[in-house]
Amino acid sequence: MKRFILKRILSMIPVLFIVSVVIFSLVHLVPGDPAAAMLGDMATAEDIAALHARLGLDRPLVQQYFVWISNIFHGDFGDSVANHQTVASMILSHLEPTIHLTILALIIAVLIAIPLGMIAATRKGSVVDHSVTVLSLLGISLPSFLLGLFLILVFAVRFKLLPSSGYVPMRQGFWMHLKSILLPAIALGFMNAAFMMRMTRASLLEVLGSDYIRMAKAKGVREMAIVTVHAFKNTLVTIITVIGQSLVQSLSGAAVVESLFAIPGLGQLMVNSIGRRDYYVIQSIVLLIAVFNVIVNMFVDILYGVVDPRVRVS
Amino acid sequence: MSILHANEMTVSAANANATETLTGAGFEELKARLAKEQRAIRIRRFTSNKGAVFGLVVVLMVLLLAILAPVICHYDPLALDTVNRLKPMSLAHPFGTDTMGRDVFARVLYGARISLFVGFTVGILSGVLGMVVGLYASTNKLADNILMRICDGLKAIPSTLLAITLMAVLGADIRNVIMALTIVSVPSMARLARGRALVIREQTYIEAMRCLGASKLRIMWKHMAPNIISPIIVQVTFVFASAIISEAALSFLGAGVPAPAPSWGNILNEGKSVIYQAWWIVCFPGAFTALTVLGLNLLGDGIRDFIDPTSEG
Amino acid sequence: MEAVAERNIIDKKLIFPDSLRESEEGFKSTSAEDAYATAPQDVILEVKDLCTGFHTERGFLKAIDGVSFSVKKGEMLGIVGESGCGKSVTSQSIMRLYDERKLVRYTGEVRFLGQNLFDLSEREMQHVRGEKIAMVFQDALSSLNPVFTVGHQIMESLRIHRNISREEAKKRSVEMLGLVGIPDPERRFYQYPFELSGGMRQRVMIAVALACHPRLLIADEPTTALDVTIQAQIMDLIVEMNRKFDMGVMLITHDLGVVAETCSRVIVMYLGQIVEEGLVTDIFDHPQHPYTKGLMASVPRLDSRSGERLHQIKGTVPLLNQIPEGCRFAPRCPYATEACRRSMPDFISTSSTQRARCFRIGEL
Amino acid sequence: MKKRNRRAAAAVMAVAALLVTACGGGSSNSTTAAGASAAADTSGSETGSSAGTSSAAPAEGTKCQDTLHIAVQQQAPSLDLHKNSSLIARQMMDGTVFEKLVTLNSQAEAVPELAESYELSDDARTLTFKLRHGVKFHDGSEMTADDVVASMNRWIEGFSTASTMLGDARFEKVDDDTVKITADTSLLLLPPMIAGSAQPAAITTAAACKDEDDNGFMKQYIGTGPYKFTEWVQDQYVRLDRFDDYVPYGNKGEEMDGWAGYKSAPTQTLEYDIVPDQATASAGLESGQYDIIWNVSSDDYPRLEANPALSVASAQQGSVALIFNHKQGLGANQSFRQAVNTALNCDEILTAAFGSGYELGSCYMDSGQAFWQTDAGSEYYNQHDVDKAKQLLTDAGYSGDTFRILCSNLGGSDKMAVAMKSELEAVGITVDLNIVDWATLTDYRKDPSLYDMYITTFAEVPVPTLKLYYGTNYPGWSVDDKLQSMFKDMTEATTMDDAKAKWEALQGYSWEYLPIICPGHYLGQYAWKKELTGVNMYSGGPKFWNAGIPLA
Repeated sequence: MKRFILKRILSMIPVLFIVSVVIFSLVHLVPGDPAAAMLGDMATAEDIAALHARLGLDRPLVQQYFVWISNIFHGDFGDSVANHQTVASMILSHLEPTIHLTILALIIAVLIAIPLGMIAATRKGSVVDHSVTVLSLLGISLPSFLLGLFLILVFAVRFKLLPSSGYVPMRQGFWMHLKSILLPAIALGFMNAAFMMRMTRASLLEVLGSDYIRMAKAKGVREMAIVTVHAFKNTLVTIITVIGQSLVQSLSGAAVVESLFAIPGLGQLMVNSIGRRDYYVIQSIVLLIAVFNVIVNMFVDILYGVVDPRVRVS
Repeated sequence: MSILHANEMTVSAANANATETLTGAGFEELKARLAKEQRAIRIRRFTSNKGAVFGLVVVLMVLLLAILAPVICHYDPLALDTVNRLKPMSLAHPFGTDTMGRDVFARVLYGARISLFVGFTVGILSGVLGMVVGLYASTNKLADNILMRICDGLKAIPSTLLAITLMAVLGADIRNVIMALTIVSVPSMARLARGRALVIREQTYIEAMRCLGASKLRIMWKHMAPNIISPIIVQVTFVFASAIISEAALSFLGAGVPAPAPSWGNILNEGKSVIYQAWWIVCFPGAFTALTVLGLNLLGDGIRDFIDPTSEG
Repeated sequence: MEAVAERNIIDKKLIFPDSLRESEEGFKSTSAEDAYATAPQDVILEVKDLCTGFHTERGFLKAIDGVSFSVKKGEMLGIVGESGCGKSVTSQSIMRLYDERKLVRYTGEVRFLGQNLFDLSEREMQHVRGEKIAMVFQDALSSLNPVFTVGHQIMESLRIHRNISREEAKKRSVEMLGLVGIPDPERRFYQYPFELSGGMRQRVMIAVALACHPRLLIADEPTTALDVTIQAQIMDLIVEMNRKFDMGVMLITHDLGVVAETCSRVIVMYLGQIVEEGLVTDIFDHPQHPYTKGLMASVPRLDSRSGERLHQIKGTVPLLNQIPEGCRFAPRCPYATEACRRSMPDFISTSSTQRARCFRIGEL
Repeated sequence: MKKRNRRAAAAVMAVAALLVTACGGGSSNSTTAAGASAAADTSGSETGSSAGTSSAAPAEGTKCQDTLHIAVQQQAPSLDLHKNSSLIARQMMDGTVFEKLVTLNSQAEAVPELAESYELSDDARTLTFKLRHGVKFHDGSEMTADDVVASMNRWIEGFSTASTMLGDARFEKVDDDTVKITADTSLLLLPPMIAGSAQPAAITTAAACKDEDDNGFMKQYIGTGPYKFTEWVQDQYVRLDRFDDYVPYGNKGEEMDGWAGYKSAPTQTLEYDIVPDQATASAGLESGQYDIIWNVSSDDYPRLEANPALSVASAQQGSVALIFNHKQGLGANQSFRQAVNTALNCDEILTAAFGSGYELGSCYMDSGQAFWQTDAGSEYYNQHDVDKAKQLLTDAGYSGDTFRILCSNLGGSDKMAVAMKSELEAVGITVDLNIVDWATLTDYRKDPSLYDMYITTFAEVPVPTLKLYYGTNYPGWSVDDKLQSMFKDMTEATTMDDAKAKWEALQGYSWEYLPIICPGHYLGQYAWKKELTGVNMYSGGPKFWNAGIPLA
């Protein structure tokens, strides 16, 4: 196991290298000048030139790349074009909301999707099954901003139960914090739930048709235990893949929900940075997401081994 | 079939007292009957699956609406009429008008062309590419490491930036939106396919095929692919839906089709800012997207049953 | 002319194939006579007119139609017939394993120790399955849950039906593994099914089934997936268990050799019906029903000359939705007459222990 | 300095206020500031507007709700008013945290604020300010002439219009409470520029001027205003708290005249929450989470107006400018420009983007600047005469090549472009739209080969000299001797009436030469809880110096 983790961590190096080259060239291919975006139109030529020199934009591209990479190794992710903040501090300040939102959204999605998916599979063809299918298809095709707006209108404006937007950090009280990210988490979670529901149902149906389920029934195992123990552990492989995938997707998908609910998360930071051509911030966020992806997928593969002994051996 | 047939003829001639074997004609007739029956079963299996039929009808209807748009609706989707902007549903405008007074019904119909085109192409492209990457990744270790790490990297790139840069380098075109959305959707599809393929590879019938000396390629495509089709179809419909919505976001950026041209996504966009006054602008494209996704999904399930008779799915 | 020629071929080969008579050196099982002598009197399983119909795309089809037989305590009953004749459906109907909500409808009675299993609720049936009636299947690799250890799957049976502690269950499970002849049961306890050999897995499945010492074991082709030597060991194991736990065994197989060696009574099924029933000696020495004769004749013989064509029963088993009128074997039966094609023959007993369903029994 | 640019690459865009990560559950962008634009490119100051100041401030000493939650749509790149011209930064800081030597009254005249008085020399070449005494800075220090000189000179260096106008002239200290500036050009219009330009001349301590971060922005925001800067959490909120030993001017209890007057600051804390999505903001207002919301879209305005618990207000925000590329391509041909101008229907264009939140008007200066109003050249305004346009096209020898319009996807510019496209196609001009995001627009409009016209918006300006597009090197390049000389005469004027006359001539000729087409002016619309009183709606958005929600 240790060797496996080490191998994966090492394999992260080439990924980050590829991603850093790709994102660096992507960002510098996109026209639009950070200084102009920052200083506005009335800025004098000297100010713009000074800012470019400061950001090192006047040097040839390749040199800029290596300066950036070497700085990262020294822990300096560069400075944001916006107000006097380093990229690292900006990302850290925006990290908490996104992580909390993503985790809560995942929990909601799992709590909705897995049980419903299992019920739909066990009662295949029944009314429950059809309604779950339709519900999950609606979830997939409903844009998250529509769902978000609907939630705001009902829970914030109509019943005034939850704040309509804004983010309350954890340190200002857990319940206030939870209330502030509940609605966005539902909006974000629903889309993932829809997808998870369908995947759970499909894989559970396949497992329920296998011989060891018939053997379990012949052993006198109760209906409920057959589904929740025997069948479920075999569908875990697919479910883990889907959870891993929605975790990554919601991290980047959170941006829409964040701007709708005014949550200062990584998604918003990314959007504003693209608008401001804040090169270093964009590049660092993308690297962070890449690292996050590799780690999540590593855990998914490890969990494969834990759940399915045959995979562990190979 | 023919070899067996020929052999049969010679044997029965030589061995008069062999038990009665099917004569040539009888055999032919049986083969035809069985093939016809098998086809009948499959069709009956498809038509008996009400969902699949409903899906087929819905998808065909939407396709027809898109193609026959000029016939059905005489409004020009681009004609401005700011005098009666944001008018609710009426006989003149079955779906009301949008912020610029254009007829939403016409825009939804014409918009279907772009949205369906983008949705289908991105869905199918990422489905096929995802399966290819997933299968190769599951079969040999080296490919697995390289491909999966590239996927992890690709997934980090925001598709906005990707679309914009493709636009910058290759010019504004719907193809760029499709390329950007496909590149972003392939990684998750590949990971799903790989997950399934790893499980399938352990099955005994795959080992059996290996014993029969089947080439790796044959095993992959003839035996592993049909068995991982089921989750792929679910994911394709998912990618189809998100492609329609994301296409709008990108074309709003000018990355895809320029603004005046309608697509379900950018009608949704325009409707979003006037959602309190003119909810219908958001409603109809949303409903059409949901309906198409529902139809496509049920059709997908039907097709999967058609291809893979064992699946209970 | 054709039919007559074909018939005397069967007569010539009628004498009982010697090879089956003496037991091969590996077998220690009792011969047919011993089994008969010790046949117990009390009946544990009584099946009367069992019909199992499936709702399929081609409409409601009866897989087995009016099957009646019984299994006595300690008796080994063999059920033989071509694949597709309803052997497995019978066994799984007894255990009510099919989904009764939408897939299947049962008629008739299955009395186990006097209790009609069809009257039981699903919950009560769960107490019967695994504890009183156990079942083993053909391929242990697919019948054992791949993600649970072997030990866990045995313990589960014990913990469902016996409220004993985990340690006790573990001890019993290791014991059971030893009992079914698995070397080093302590270590094997923690292994997964895919880590064991074919024979070993089959023994584990038997251990799982017999964990609670059931009164009846239904073995649905337990040895088909194994090679001959392992097959013999497994059959020895089953016979040993049968005698040790005084357990009734319903052995479902298409291998006449295995039946001859181990069973005391035999039932021959064809197209969802029992066509002949009798002691193993009756069936092998003087089969009555043409189908049974055909089956016996198609067993390859050690002393047959090389190059000689094997005997075949002509035609194929018709599909369930194309069952012919009258006797179901008529289209393939060399002795079929007009009467056979018109009406279904009843059972005619040719002795106290043997009967068959055919109009022309006396004449053949 | 220019990083290698991608001129060769085709049209391109990124997103400014909009988010669009498409992978996974991505969805459409979140905000289209359909209402007033808050584009970074808003220059010029604000002068009086018809709305004037609204309801009277809560009586002295009444207990008010201690925090006002204000939902704004965008975040300023920086709050250093000397170095960036974003409207949102001004709306938060100008007059609230920073005060200026002079500020605007309701007639858009420069009246003293931190200065005791100011006088212009006869030849209008020297401007002298006498400073008030005992004015306290937020860091407790007292305002001195050195602080003023440092601040004003930092302002000039950071503000291109001022630095071009004043050349090397800088402020200098005369004695402890007087400063003056002498230039070789007329300083007649300098006071209104100080009072209301897009980069207001905020007064801060000399030390603060020096203490800049690596990007050249002030690290601390130390002003003399009634509120002091407390905290700015990126992408979340900006919090200002009452400055207890603020030294007010003007007379207590009297209503403010424009921005000038007594500031009682009844509310303890002003919290500007950043809420990117406009629909969420109005929902937040209705659910009571926010007390005031910005950028109400004109379509949403009637609904909020009808809500009994809310009150709404609108004020001049800025004007639209369709700027031709005079250097090369179709835009260089004057009769082609006139043909385009003749074809356009200003009502349709402005409705497309702002719904009902706009005002027509041929004068480049909006109705808020009564003094500068003129209808010179109005016969060319809003003709939408198809035949005359076609005639002008043949005069211009138009042979059908595409007229390329560049615009951003912000503030409804793309909607205006779509409206123009159909109008121009009606007269036979083939039009190609190129929608880019804000950062790309500012980059692309610098290259004359890429477009024939681009669309942008300008905030209100107190004086016409602040109209950027008259500059020869401002993108659009209106290089025309007659135009330049008329503009120069105006800036040289020594009396207001003389400047007005020159401006009328310039406005008349502008409608012929068409440096830009100004279809009209758009309104900024706001909504807040009914209980809130004392909001100063003089210009450029609400100010809360005297505002508060009295607690029952």
